[in-house]
Amino acid sequence: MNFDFSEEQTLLKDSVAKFIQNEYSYEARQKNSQSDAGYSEKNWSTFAELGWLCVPFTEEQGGIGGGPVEMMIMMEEFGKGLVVEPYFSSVVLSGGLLAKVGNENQQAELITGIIDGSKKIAFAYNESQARFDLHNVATQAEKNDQGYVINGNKSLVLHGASADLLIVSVRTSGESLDRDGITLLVVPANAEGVTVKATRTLDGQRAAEVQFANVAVGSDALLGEEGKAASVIDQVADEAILALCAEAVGSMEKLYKDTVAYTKERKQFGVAISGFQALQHRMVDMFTAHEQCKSLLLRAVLSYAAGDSDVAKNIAALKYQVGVSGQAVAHEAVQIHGGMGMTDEMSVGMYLKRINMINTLFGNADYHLQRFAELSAA
Amino acid sequence: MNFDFSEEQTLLKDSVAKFIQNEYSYEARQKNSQSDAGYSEKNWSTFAELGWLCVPFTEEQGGIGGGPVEMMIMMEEFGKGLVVEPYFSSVVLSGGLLAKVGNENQQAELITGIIDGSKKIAFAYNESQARFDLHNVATQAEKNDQGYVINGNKSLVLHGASADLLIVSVRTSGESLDRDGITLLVVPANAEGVTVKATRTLDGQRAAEVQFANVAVGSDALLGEEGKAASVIDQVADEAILALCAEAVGSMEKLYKDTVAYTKERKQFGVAISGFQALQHRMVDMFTAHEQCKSLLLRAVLSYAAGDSDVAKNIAALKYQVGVSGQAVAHEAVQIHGGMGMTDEMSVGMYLKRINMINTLFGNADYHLQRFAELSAA
Amino acid sequence: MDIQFTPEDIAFQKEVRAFLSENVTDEIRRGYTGGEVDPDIMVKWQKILHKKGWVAPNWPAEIGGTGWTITQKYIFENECADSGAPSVIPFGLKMVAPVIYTFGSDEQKKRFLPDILESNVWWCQGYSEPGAGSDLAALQTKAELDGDHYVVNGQKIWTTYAQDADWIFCLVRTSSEGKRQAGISFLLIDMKTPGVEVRKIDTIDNQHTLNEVFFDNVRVPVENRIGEENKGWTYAKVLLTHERTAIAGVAQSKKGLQKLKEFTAQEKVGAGVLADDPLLAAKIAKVEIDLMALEYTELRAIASVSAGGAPGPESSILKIRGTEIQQAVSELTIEACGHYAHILNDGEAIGNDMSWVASAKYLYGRASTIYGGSNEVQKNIIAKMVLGL
Amino acid sequence: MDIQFTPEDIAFQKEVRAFLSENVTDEIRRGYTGGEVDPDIMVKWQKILHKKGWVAPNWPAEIGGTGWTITQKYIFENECADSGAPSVIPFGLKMVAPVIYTFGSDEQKKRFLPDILESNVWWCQGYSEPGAGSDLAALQTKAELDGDHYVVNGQKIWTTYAQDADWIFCLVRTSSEGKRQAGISFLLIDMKTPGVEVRKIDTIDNQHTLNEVFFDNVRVPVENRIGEENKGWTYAKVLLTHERTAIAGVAQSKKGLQKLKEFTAQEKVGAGVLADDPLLAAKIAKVEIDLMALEYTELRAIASVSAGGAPGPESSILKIRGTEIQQAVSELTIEACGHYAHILNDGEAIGNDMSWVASAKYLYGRASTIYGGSNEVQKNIIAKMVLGL
Repeated sequence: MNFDFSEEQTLLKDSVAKFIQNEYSYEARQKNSQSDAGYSEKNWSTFAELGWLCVPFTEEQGGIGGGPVEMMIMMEEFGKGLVVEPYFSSVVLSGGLLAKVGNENQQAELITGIIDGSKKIAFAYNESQARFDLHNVATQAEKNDQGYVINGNKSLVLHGASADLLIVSVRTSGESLDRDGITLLVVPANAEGVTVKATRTLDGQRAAEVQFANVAVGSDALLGEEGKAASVIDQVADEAILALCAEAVGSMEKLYKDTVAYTKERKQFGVAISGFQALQHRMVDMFTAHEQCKSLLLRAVLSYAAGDSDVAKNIAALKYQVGVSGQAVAHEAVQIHGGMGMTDEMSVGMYLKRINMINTLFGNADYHLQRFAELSAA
Repeated sequence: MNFDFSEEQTLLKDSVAKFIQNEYSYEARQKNSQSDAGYSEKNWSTFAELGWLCVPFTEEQGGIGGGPVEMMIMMEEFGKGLVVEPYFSSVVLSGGLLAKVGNENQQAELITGIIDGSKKIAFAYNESQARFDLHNVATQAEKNDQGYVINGNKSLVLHGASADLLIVSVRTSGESLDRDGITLLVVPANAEGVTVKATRTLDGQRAAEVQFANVAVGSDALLGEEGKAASVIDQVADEAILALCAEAVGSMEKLYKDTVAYTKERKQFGVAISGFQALQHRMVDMFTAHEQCKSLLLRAVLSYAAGDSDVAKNIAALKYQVGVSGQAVAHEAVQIHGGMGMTDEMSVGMYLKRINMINTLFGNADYHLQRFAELSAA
Repeated sequence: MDIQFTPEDIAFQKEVRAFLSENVTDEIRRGYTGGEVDPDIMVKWQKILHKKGWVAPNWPAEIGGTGWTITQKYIFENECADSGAPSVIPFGLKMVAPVIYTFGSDEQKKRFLPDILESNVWWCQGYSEPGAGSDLAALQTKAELDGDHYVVNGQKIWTTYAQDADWIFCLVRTSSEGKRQAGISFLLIDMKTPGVEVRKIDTIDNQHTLNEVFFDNVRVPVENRIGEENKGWTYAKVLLTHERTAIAGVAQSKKGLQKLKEFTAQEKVGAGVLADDPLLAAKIAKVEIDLMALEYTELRAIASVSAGGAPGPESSILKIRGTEIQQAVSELTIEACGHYAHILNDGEAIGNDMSWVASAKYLYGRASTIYGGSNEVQKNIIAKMVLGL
Repeated sequence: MDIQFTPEDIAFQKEVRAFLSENVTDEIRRGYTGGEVDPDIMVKWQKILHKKGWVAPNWPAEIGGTGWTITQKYIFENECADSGAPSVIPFGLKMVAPVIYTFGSDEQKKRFLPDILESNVWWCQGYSEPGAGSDLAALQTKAELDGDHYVVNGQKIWTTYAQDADWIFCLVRTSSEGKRQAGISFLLIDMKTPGVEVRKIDTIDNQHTLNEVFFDNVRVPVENRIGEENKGWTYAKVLLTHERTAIAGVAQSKKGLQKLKEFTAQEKVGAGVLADDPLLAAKIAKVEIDLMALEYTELRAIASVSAGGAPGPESSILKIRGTEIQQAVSELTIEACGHYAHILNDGEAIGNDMSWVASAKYLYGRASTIYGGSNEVQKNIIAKMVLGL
C-alpha cells in the first residue's frame, strides 16, 4: 500500500506544475479565455511539445501508456490554473474513444493528429432532452450504401467550434432511451449540412450547439461497432469523471489556500480577518473538504487502475462528493473574500463557475448519489 | 394580522409558566419521572384544580373551549419543564378522540373523568409493523351479538400502564393497510385478556406494550362509527403534532438559553467560552432555528384554527422542521456543554432525548418532508 | 392571535390583482430579471405605480405614502412578486427618501422628494469603501469645508447602478476627532459635478451592476448636507433599521420557488419529469419550508413593530435567513437547469428558457450574504445584542 | 501508487478470517455492544488474541508486537470489525503501554508490560479534571513529594471504565512554576491504594461508562513515575500522537453502516422495506461516501507515517471526521429503528432487535466529539498548525 508517485510521475507533475506557475497566471488565463478561439494555440503547441497530449495513449499509438494516475496528476494541476485549452475535450474524451475502439487507420491518422497537436476532435454526446443520460440519443443516422446520413442536434459540445472533427453519438436503431442502437461516427466539422454555433460557457470556456441536416458520411466514419457504442461511451465517461474530479480537486486546493492567504491580508476592524475564529473554523472545513475529496479521488483512480470490482461505486462516490464539496468550498471562498470575491479581478469566482460546470458534466451530484445508492444497496 | 395573546390566553400562559418555574425544577421532574407511576399524582391533581385538563373541551363537555392556540401555549411551557404527566396522552390524544366522536354517554362519563383527573385514558394506536402509518392496523376485532372480541398487539402505548382505560384502534374489516375498516373501541385496562407490560422510554416517560387475547367488550365500547375511524384518527394526529411541536419549541428555547448561560459561566484557557466567536455563531444558529420553528408553529396553529386549505401542508412543514432543527439544537447544546452535557446532572441530555422522541411520534422528519413534497407539488 | 384577512383586506387584494394584471406586461417584467436592470422600463413601471399612488407604501401618507395597514403592505408585496413585477429600485424611494423626510430641511424635502416620487431622478448609495466594508465606520472619503462648499476626495465601492444614477447619497468624513462614528456627515451629491467618476466593476455574473465611484476635488454645496455636520452616522443608522419589510425578500423568493416548481413539473427527463426526482423534490421542499418559516418570522417582526413595539429578536435573523434562502433557491434553479445554466447565450435561449436568467441570478446572488452588512457581521450583532454574548 | 493486496496480504487475510470465524462467538461479540463493556468477556477475548500473538499489533515485535506491515494492520482491523469482534480496551494496550515501553525504566517495563499483554491488569486514564477539559494543561491534581512517595490530592473526571480498572495512569501537577505544561508528571497509581475513590457519573445513555476518581492523600511510590519529574506533558503528548490508526474508527463505522443497511433492507414498511425510502437511502449513501473518503484519508496518513515521514495535513482531520461519521451512523440507525429506539427495554428486545443497542450507542456517541480534545479544539489546532492562521 503506497501513495507515492513514481519518478516519472513526479517529473510529469513538476513539469505541469511549473508551466502553470510560470505561464498560467490568472491574467494570462483570462486573456486566452477571451481570445477568439477561447484558448492559446501557443499553449497547445507547448502541450504537444512537452508530450502532454500523448500521455494516455499506448506506445503503439504513439503515446507513453499513461494511466489514470498520470491523468489525475495533469488534471489536478490544470485545475489549479483553470486551464482553458481543449485537453479534456480532445485528449480525454475523443482520444479516449479512439484509443479504445478506433481501427488501425483511425488510430494512425487521428491519434497521431491529436498527439502532434494538428487535430482537435470534439465529442458530441449531449442532447437537450437527455439531461445526464448518455444513452438518451435522438440524433438519427440512417444507413445507406455509401455510409450514413445524420439528422439531429447536439448540445453543449465542448470546444466544438474549434474542432476539426466531431465524434458524434447517433442512433442507428432502437428507441431514444435504449442502450442498444447507439453508434459513434467521425464527422468533419466542415462537412456539408453541419452547422456549428459557437457558444461561451460561464466558466470562460467554449462549447457549441451543432446541427446535423442530412449530413452524409462514408462507411469509414464508423468508430467501433455499429449499435454497440454504449459501453465505450460509459467507459470514457468514467475516465472523464476521474479527469474532471482531479481538475476540481486541484481547484479546491487553490481555493482554500487562496482564501487562507487573503484573510491574512484583509483587515477589518483594525485586524486581519484571519484572526476571527468563526472564519478559521470554516476554513478548516474547506481544508477538510479538499482532503476528503482528494482521498476519494485517489480511491477511484487507484481502483480504476486496478480494475477493482467496486470501481463504479468509487467513481459515483467521487463525482457526488466533488460536486457537493466543490460547490461548498467555492461558495465559502467567495463569501470569505467578501466583495472582492464577486469581481473578475480575483480568480475565486472563476473557480466557482468552473466547479459548477464540472458538477454538471457527466451527471451532477444527486445523479451520482442515487447511482451510488443503487450500487451500494445491501 | 396580529400575534398577540388575548387576556385569557396570557393568564393561562402565566399560570403554566409559573407552575413550571416554581414546581418543576429539573430535580423535581427527575424525581417524578423515576417514581413508580413515572409522574406525580399530586401534580396531576394540581393540573385538574387549575383547570388545565379541561382546556380543549367545549363548555357543554365541561371545558372552556380552548383551541389550538391555548394548547400551544400550555405545551410550549410543558416543553420548557419536560413535563412527564400524561397530559398529551390523556387530554390531547384520548380527550381529542372522545370530544370529536364520543356519544353522549361517553362524553358525560369519560370526558368528565379526564377533566376532574379521576380517569386516565391512553390511546393504543401503534403497532410494531406500522412504522408511521396510522392506518396500518392488524389488531383484529370480531363482531358478535354482545359486542367485539379483540386479538392483537399494540406497541408504545403512551402512558398505557397508568391508564384506567384504553382507546384501541382495531380492524373490523379490510386489509391491514386499508384506510377503511378501522374502528375505535374503549377497553378497560383491567379487562380479561388484556396484558399490559409497562416500559420506560429514554426521555424519562412511560409507555406500554399491550396484548389483547380474546378480549370481549360490549357494543357500547364502540367510539364513533364502526370502520370509519381513520379520519378522526388523522384529525387527532394533526392536533397531536401541533401539541408535540409546541412542546419541542419550548424545549428548544430552553436549550439555546441554557447553552448561552452555560458558556458565560464555563471557563477554558482562562476565559469564559462565550467569548469564542465560533461558538457564538453556532449559538446564533441555535437561536435562529428556534425562531424559525416558532414561526412554523404559529403558522400551523393559526391555519388549523382558521381551517385554512393549506393546513396539512403547514403541519407537515412544522413536523419536519421541528424534527430536524430540534435535533440539531439539542446536539449543539450537548456539544457546547461538553462533558457536562453527557451527564444526567444537567438537563440538556434529557431535552435531547425528549426531542428525539417527539421527532419519532406521529411520523419523523423525513416522513413529513415527503408528505409535504407531495402536498406542495406544482 | 389572528392571521385571517378581513373582508376589507380581501377587497384590497382584488383591487391590487386587477391593477397588476392590467399593468404588469411582459415588457415591465423584463425591467429586472436577475442582475442588471433596464432603467427605461423601471422608470415606466415606477411612474405607473406613482400614478396609482402606490410607489411609496412606506412613506407618510401626507407626503405620498399609502397609509396602508401592515396586512395591506404584505398583500401588496406578495401580489407584486406573484405578478412578476420588478421591485422598485430602492435607493431613492426606500433609502434616501426616509432620511430626507425624517432629517432633511423643508427646503431639501421640497427639492428632492417630488422627483423621487415621480422617478425623475435616480439615486445610488455611497457607503462602502475599499477599506470600509463590514467595518463601515472606517470610511476615509474626506469632505473639507471651503466657503459654502465641501470639497470631497476619496473613493466609494460596490455602488450599485451608479452608472444610471443622477445623484448619490454619501457618508463622508468631516472630522477625524473623537470616535470614528462621530466624524461622519451625510451628503447628497449630483453625479454630474466635475470630479465625479464612475468605473464599472467587472463581476462574476457578467452583468453591469456594481461600480467604483471616485471623487476628485468634488465641490458640494453645504446645503446638500442632511442634518448636522458629523451626525451622519446617526441618520445612516436610522436608515439601516428603517426598511425592514423587504430585507428578507420573502415575496421574491416565493415567486422564484414557484417558477422552479413549475419548471421541474414540466421539464421532461427520460420517461418522466424532473419533479419526479425524490432528492430534488426534497431539496425544494426543504427550502419551501424554510421560506414558510421566514415569512412568519417577518410577519411577527412587522406586527411587533407596527404595534408600536420594538422589533423583537426574531427580526435579527431576517437578513441572514432571507439571503440564505434566496441563494438556496438560485442554487436549486441552476441545478434544475442542468447543463444549460452554464451557457452564456448572449440573449438567445439554449436548451431551456430558465437557464440564462438563472445563472445570472445565482452568481449575482452570491453578493447578498456579503452586502448590507455581511451575514457574519449580522451574527456578531445577534450574538452581542440579542444573546448578550 | 499502488493499493492492491499482494498474494501474501491475501494469504494473511485468509488466516485472519479463519481465526476470527473460529474464535469470535456470539458471546465474544457481546463483550462490547455500544457503551458498557463486559469485562469478563473482554478479558477472555483479549487472552485469545494474546495466545495467537495478535493482541498488540502496534507494539515493537520484540516485546510482543506482531511486526505487521501497515497493510496487514489495515486488513486485521477491518476483518476484526467485520467479524463483530469487540475492539480491545485501549487504556492498557494502546495508551499506557507505549508510554511505558518508550519512556519507562527497564524495571517498569518488566513490571507492567507482561500483565498488560496478558490482560491480567486493567488500566484507566486519569487526564481530564473538572476545570481542565479541552484545556488539559490547567490540571490541578497535586502530587507532593514526601520521602520516596508522592502524596496525591485532587480529582479526575470522565474516567472511562474506572470501575473495572486495577491501575490508573495520571497526569499530576508536581510544580506550579514556569509554563503550566512544565510542571506536570506522569504517574502510575494502583487503584487499590487507600484514598482512591471511584464515583459513577450518571450519563444520558443510562449505562455505566464514566466516573470521577478522587485522590485523598494517596501515597504513590516514586518508582511509579514515568521518566523525569515535570516532563509528563511530553510523554502524554507523544502518546496523543502515537496511536493514529484507530482514532477515526473507520472499521467500526463500516461495520455499523453495514448492519444498518442490512436492517433497512429487511425491515418491512407497508408493502416494501425501509431501504426503499429514497431519502433514507440517500442519507445512508452520503455517510458511506464520507466514510469511504475517510478510509483513504486514514490510509494516506498511515502510509506517510509508516514511510518514515511526518503525518501529513490529512491526518489532522481524522478525529473530527471520524467522530462526526460515527455520530451520523448512530443517528441514522436510531432513525431507522423508529419508535423502538426510544424504549428502554431492560434487556428484552421490543419492536426490533437493533433498537436498544442503537440508542445506547447514539447517546454515548455524543461524547465522541467532546472527548480526546473536543472537535472545536481540533479545529483550532488545524487552523493554527496546518493553515497557519
